[in-house]
Amino acid sequence: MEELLKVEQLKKHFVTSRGIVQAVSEATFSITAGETLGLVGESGSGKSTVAYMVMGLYQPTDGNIRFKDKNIGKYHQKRPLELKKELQIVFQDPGSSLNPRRSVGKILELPLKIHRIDSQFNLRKRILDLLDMVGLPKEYETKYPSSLGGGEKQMVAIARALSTDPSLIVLDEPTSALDVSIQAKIINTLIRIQKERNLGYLFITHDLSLMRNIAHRVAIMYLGRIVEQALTKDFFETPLHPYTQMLLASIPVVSEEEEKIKPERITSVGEIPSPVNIPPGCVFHPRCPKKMDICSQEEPTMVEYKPGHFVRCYLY
Amino acid sequence: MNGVLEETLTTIDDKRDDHRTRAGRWWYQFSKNPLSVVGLAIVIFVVCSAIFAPWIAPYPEHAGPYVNYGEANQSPSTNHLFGTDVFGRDILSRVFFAFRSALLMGIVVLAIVVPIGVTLGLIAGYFKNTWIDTVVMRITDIFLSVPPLILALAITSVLEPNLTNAMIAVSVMWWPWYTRLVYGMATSIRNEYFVQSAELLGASKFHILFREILPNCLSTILTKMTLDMGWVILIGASLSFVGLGEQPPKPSLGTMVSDGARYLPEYWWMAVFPGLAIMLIVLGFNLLGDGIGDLFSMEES
Amino acid sequence: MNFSRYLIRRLGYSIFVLIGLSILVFMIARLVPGDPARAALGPRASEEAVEQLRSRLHLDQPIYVQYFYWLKSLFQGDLGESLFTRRPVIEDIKEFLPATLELAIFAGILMAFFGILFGVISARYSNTWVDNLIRVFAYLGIATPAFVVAIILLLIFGMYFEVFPTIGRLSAWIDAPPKITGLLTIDSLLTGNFAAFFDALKHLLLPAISLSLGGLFQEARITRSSMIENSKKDYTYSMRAYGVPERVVISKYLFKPSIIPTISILGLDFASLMGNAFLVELLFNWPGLSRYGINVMLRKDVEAIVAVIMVLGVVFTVVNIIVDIIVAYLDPRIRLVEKGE
Amino acid sequence: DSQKIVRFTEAWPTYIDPAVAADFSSSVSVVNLYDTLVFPTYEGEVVPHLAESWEISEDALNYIFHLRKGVKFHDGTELTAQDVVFSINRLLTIGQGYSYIFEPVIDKVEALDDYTVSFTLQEPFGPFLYALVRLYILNEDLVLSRIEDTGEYGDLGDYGKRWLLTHDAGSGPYMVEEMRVEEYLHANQFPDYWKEVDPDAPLEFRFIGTTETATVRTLIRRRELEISDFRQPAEFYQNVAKEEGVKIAKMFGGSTLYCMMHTQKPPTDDIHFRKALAYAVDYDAIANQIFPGARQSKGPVSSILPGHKSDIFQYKRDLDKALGELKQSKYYDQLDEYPIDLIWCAEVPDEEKVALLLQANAAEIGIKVNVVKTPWMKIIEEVATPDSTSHLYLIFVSPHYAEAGSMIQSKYHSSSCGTWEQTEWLEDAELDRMIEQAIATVNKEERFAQYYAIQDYIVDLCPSLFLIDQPENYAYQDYYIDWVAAERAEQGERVNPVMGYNHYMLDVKVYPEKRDELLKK
Amino acid sequence: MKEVLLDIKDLQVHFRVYGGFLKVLNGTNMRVYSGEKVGLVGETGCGKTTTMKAVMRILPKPHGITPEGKIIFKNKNVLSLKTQEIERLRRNEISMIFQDPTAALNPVFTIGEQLLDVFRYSKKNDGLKGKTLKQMAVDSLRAVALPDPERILASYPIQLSGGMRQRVCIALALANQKQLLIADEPGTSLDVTIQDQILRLIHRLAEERNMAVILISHSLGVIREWTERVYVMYAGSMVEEATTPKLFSQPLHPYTQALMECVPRLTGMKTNEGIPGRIPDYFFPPTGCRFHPRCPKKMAICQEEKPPFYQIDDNHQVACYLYKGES
Ligand SMILES: Nc1ncnc2c1ncn2[C@@H]1O[C@H](COP(=O)(O)OP(=O)(O)OP(=O)(O)O)[C@@H](O)[C@H]1O
Ligand SMILES: Nc1ncnc2c1ncn2[C@@H]1O[C@H](COP(=O)(O)OP(=O)(O)OP(=O)(O)O)[C@@H](O)[C@H]1O
Ligand SMILES: [Mg+2]
Ligand SMILES: [Mg+2]
Repeated sequence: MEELLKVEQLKKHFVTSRGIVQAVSEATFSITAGETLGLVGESGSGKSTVAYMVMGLYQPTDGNIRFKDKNIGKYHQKRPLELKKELQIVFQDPGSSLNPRRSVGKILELPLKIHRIDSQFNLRKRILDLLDMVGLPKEYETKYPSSLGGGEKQMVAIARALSTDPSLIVLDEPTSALDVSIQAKIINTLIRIQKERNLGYLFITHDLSLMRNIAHRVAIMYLGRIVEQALTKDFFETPLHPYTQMLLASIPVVSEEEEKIKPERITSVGEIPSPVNIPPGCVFHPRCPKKMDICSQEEPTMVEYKPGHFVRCYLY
Repeated sequence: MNGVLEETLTTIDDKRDDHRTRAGRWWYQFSKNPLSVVGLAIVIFVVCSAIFAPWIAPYPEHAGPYVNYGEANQSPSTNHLFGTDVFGRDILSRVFFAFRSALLMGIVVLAIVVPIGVTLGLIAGYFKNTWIDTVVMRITDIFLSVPPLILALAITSVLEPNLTNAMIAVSVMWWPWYTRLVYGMATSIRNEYFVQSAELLGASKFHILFREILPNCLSTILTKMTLDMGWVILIGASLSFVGLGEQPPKPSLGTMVSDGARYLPEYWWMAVFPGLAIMLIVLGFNLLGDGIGDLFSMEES
Repeated sequence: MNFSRYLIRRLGYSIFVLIGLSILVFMIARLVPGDPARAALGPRASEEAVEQLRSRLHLDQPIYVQYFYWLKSLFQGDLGESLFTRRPVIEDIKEFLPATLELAIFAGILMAFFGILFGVISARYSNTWVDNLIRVFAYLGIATPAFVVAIILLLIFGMYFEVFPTIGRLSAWIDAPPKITGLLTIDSLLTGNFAAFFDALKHLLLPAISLSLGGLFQEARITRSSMIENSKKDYTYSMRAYGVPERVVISKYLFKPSIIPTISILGLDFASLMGNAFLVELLFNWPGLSRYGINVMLRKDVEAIVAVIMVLGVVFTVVNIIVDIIVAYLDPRIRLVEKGE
Repeated sequence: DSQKIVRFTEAWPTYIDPAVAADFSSSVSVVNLYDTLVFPTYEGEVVPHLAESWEISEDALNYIFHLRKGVKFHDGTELTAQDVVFSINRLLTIGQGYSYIFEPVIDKVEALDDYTVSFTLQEPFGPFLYALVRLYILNEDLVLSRIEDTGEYGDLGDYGKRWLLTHDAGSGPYMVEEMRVEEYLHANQFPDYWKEVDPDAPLEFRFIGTTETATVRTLIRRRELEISDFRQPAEFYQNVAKEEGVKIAKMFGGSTLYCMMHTQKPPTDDIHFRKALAYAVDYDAIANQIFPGARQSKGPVSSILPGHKSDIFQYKRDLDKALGELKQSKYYDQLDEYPIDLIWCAEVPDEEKVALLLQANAAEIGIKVNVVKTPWMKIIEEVATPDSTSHLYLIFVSPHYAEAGSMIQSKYHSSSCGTWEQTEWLEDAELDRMIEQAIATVNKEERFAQYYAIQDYIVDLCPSLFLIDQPENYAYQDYYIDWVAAERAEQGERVNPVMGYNHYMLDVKVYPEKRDELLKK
Repeated sequence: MKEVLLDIKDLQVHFRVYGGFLKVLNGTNMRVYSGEKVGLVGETGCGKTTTMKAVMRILPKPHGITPEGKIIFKNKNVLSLKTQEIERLRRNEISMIFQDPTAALNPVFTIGEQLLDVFRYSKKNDGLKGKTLKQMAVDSLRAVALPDPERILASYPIQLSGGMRQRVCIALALANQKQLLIADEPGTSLDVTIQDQILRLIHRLAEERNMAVILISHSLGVIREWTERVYVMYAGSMVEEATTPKLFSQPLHPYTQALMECVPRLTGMKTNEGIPGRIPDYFFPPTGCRFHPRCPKKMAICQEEKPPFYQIDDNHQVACYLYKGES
């Protein structure tokens, strides 16, 4: 399959007055067309930073980002227009992803105009098509964001992302601000569109149960590092990293079957440390129930536990 | 800027879907607060009396170089509601005409200041943490480091004292307030996701500044403009109070107050009525501005 | 500690602003049409004399060189000579500044104290007649220019009832206290001269009220709205919910965060107060820097104008620093969080 | 603290250094702080003062004065001839204030001994004795001890200017107690004054630096002011006269209101144009309505001055004549292209009324006048060159010493061009010659005859509109002060024509008990 | 028979806004027995917090009004208590953990000042003074597993992480021996691992003190794991009530069922279309059953009248006309 995005040894440090924030220290992954890579992690673990680097909102401190075999690791303003067309993003907060002073029609029109997708006369039809694609009635064209609900806003944001006919969409927690009843619909739409258009998704979330339902592969981030990466099925069957296990164990679930999947109770302790003061050695060792001496001394490297299943832990 | 206007108009136009009800709701909410309605009434009154001064002033010729010492120093009466001044001129008529230069001052100053201040604020806010931000905002801070009235006085005094220069001086002092206001909004709006998506879609800087960010500042700007009409007029009156504004014999409220103050307490009406007139204008725009501000903040929530 | 770093940054920033202001003011001074040397010497002076003075004043040099010479003499305390009083401007400033400071400080205290007081009362009894009364007064107070207030006060209390003096800082028959700080109220207290103290206070009252009224009500409004806003915040409810008595919730947990915005705009209100002093000192014949300022402005006495503005710029900067320090002291969010985070 | 105080108001700035003082408020102060060789009387004569007697040489070029002995300066040292020499030298060196009177005439001044001083003139100067009332004697030692090194007078540093701004070095009846710039001048009676002083004369005076009408009004009502300034609008006097015990004194002190016309700038360079204006003005309205109690000027010289020509031609309002003159003017067809500016002094509010009246009068014959309010300092600045000078200025002028020559010279001699006293820019060689000759004439009758001729000549030239002789109106506390000048004015007698001398404090008496009486009511 | 601690009866809460009222609570009923852990679940904006604020009597004045209903706490109607009584109640009987720990802590006072005040006024009658109070504050922070309590007492809220703030809030809420703890979505704004810690902590403390707990959440998973009995709320009223296992095994109300369907499962591979529409506008709420516009099984009657609770069995009741016959 065609490899869309390839990210290697990505690193991003922010210089602030508090010190250097090591937001992302090591991220390596790839996404092929039609595939969803789920990026999971606690708040502050650097998920959004990765997404923003892919989009060009941040310039990587180090590492490579290749899109369709071209190096794109630069600031978005320096990226060619065609590239912007290929890559789209849906943000976390539906409330702020739409300009409250522009109607839905205008919002959807903007990308079409910038990328000259269609002639003036067809614009409106395109807009209606887009609305239809995300399941919104055509009256919405003239509505303003303030009269939409959170889910509907997010649908418009998705429609906007789709408008340029991209091949990869970054979804940064698109549903975490919404209720489950609304989330379901969005997830479904996303899956449907992916199938129709063979899109690649970089799907960011902190909700593992959701991941189970949408991602083909899962990558777990902790404190700026990807600590485990695997096919979804493998991942939930045999979570390897102690952190992954802790995460899974903490998830509240609604049924007995799920309860069974959860690893035997590893109680979660401690909080994720500040990315300014990264612990030495394995960054997880202060919270790790299985830590060994070496863990606090040297950082483990990624190992391939079995084909396609990578983990960063001395246990393996 | 034409584009922005068009944008705004179409924005309003697009909202026509429920135009009647919306306008109705606005009026309903606005009129909920009687003070806002009073403000609107005052503003309408002042504007009308300025426009129609030649027709409604009982003695329009008194607004010019007119003297009639026989009628001088008359206390308020039915002939002269506000009395007459030491030249025998009808104070009420002069107040009506003075509204003209007062409003003119407010309008001209805002017309100069708002585009400049807003544009600079947008640019500095959008380019936050770059040298552009630093340069613009530091200059703004310098202008804000002395009370505006004082610098305006100084500038007018070293130039010729007249209405034009007063307007220039006040404008020089006033734009930073808009820059700072818009800067604050722009810095937060530019972090909103909708601005970032426009960027990622490849929209031009112009589009982002004036079509994405600016429309979101408009309601605040409009509110401030309404309030500022009052404040600019007040500053103008202060300048003419010390003789640095509109020059006699053209009537101006500040000059009328300071001239009248010489004849206290006997001829109190000469200072008090023009003084109250200034208060009325400022009050009107204040009430109206607050009403509009409330309206917008209610619309947004 | 963080706080001292905050302070250092704040001070450094003020110095920057003052230097910027000096450039601005210098440029304004250069706006004056005509040749300053010729203006100083008068029409009958010879061309050589003018030329000489011009080179003594560095007027024959490029403008930025002039600026640096000017800045240098500024640092040496040489502010030039006033055409109006024919004295070194620095002398004039020393003479007039204390009167203005005394008036401004007194008015500032009135403004802050009563502003907060009215605001709290208004919020506490919001939507009752007390609140409505205060709000109506607030609108009127804010909208009435200080000079109109001054005239009305003069008319009523100075001329009609004759209960307050209307001119100067001290009655002629009262011995002025020796000059220590230059502020008559303080000097007279320090020397135990109570007659002078009360007399000075009486003189202060009307001009100070005229100056403070606008700002006072502005403060009241801000206090009111921030109290009402904060009273909707979870943290006031939480304190109630944990059984802290209403009285304490309001006077402590609601009051402190609510006056932070009030105090932070004190600086601004103080600015307009200082601006208005230019008009009010004239009306009350207050022998202060602002009246001097107007006089030199009306006479285009450039050196003096420049000096007055610079001095007021410094005063104003100091006030802003004080305000910022108080705010930072009250509000840990400012003190502890670094800028740009 | 004594209650025997006289307080009066006047406009600031005030310079009490005799080498700088020249305007009204400065003169008022200086006359009380310093002594002069001779003293001006109310009748317009001069009498011995510091000089007990003098001799004039035949050729009128040498004057010898014999000084009074035992006169003390305020610091207790004795006043000697050397101080006189110092004072005139200092005045001439500094070149400000009244120096212009002496500068062209004095050749040298010497102390012959401690009590004899000799003045040698360059050329005969008729009114020299009258001029001497402007030579105030300073204490040389004191001044020299107060010199600041940085100044423009070489070895003499600042020549004591800075110190003398707020201190005195005189021997006059009053000495500076405290001077607060822009606020007040407070002076106490000098206990060792050489002349006998009436026990009711004020022990102190305070000159308050404001003309703010409301303030002055209040101070009078509260009996905290004995004498007002004379710059108040007519309404003020009407109102304040209603207070119990307050009276208005009208003193014709020589102050004359001119509307000066620029004779080098079109269209006022045209004599017919000027005359048209002169015939258009409604003099009666100015004299009766704007300045009640004033009278229309008779020619260029105040009618109170010795040497004034009483039967001189007066322009009267006559619109036909005005139009007739205007038609003869070369600008008649193009009046619209020549709008003219009329400047009035921002510090004198009543001038605005005159300005507006002139504007209206001019409009009646089709001349468009712009009225411009300008602060005094700015007027001084703009009249310095003919180009920056506007067409018309409304300005009050007073004589510097009590003779028509003073006014003629300072107003119309070409040397005064560029000062506020002559914005006409009348650089007329013939007139200059006539004035110089008249001034040099020692014989009084002859001199006056020449003055008359000059006055006719000027009226004919019509460089200014001679509007009114203005009485200085003072509100004063008649009930508890006796003020010689005011009483004379009331009786219709002359007041002192030398500016400032009506405020000679020894000619005032105060009765504090009566003041208390008034306050109790 | 368990003792009834709190009984909310037909509670209505309206908010006065421009032009009328937001009729948020629409006859809410709820009962809590002493020592019991009750869950309250519902979507955002359905009125969970509002109900609890009404119980604490801290609805915003003067906008929030309670035109109808009773809140009986230990046989006293909270709504009609005098100020002093309600303050005593808050001090000694009921406590609440606020939804957003950041908003619930006053940003301009140190944790110590706030905690000490709570102790000072709640222990006033015991005559305790400075040192002891301080010690109690330190202890209370230890009790919520906060390391280095001394330092935390001297810190301002912004100096703490989200998890620490949440713990401080718990310490504040549990400053005194309370009988009922209302925990409004504790830890929801935090990460799952931290949320898990917080919920465990609350659970432990409740057990130790034998407190009744009302646990509010919009996450069905949390409710299932930490409560014994559940109320499901929709748009201002309860639609279903059951013991926890019962509700999860056999949800009856169409809303509960739909909600349950929407939850993504760890077992995966089950997706559905969600519930169409969204929470109604409280300004013009739907008549009858407020869920009817979104309900797949709505009937004519649903639009007309609000359904009462139908008792399905001992510990299961549901407000839906579908079950009219079964009670
Ligand atoms: N522009 C920036 N400047 C400084 N630090 C930053 C910046 N952006 C992010 N960080 C820091 O980098 C770290 C990672 O942030 P990021 O937003 O990528 O986390 P996240 O995994 O997306 O978290 P969340 O789930 O809360 O969205 C955080 O500690 C954050 O404070
Ligand atoms: N003070 C108020 N004024 C007006 N409306 C309010 C007020 N407080 C709450 N509401 C409205 O009441 C409704 C219910 O709010 P509430 O906070 O009780 O919901 P919730 O169930 O707690 O939601 P969440 O899960 O988001 O906390 C919301 O629609 C809200 O807009
Ligand atoms: Mg993120
Ligand atoms: Mg809630």
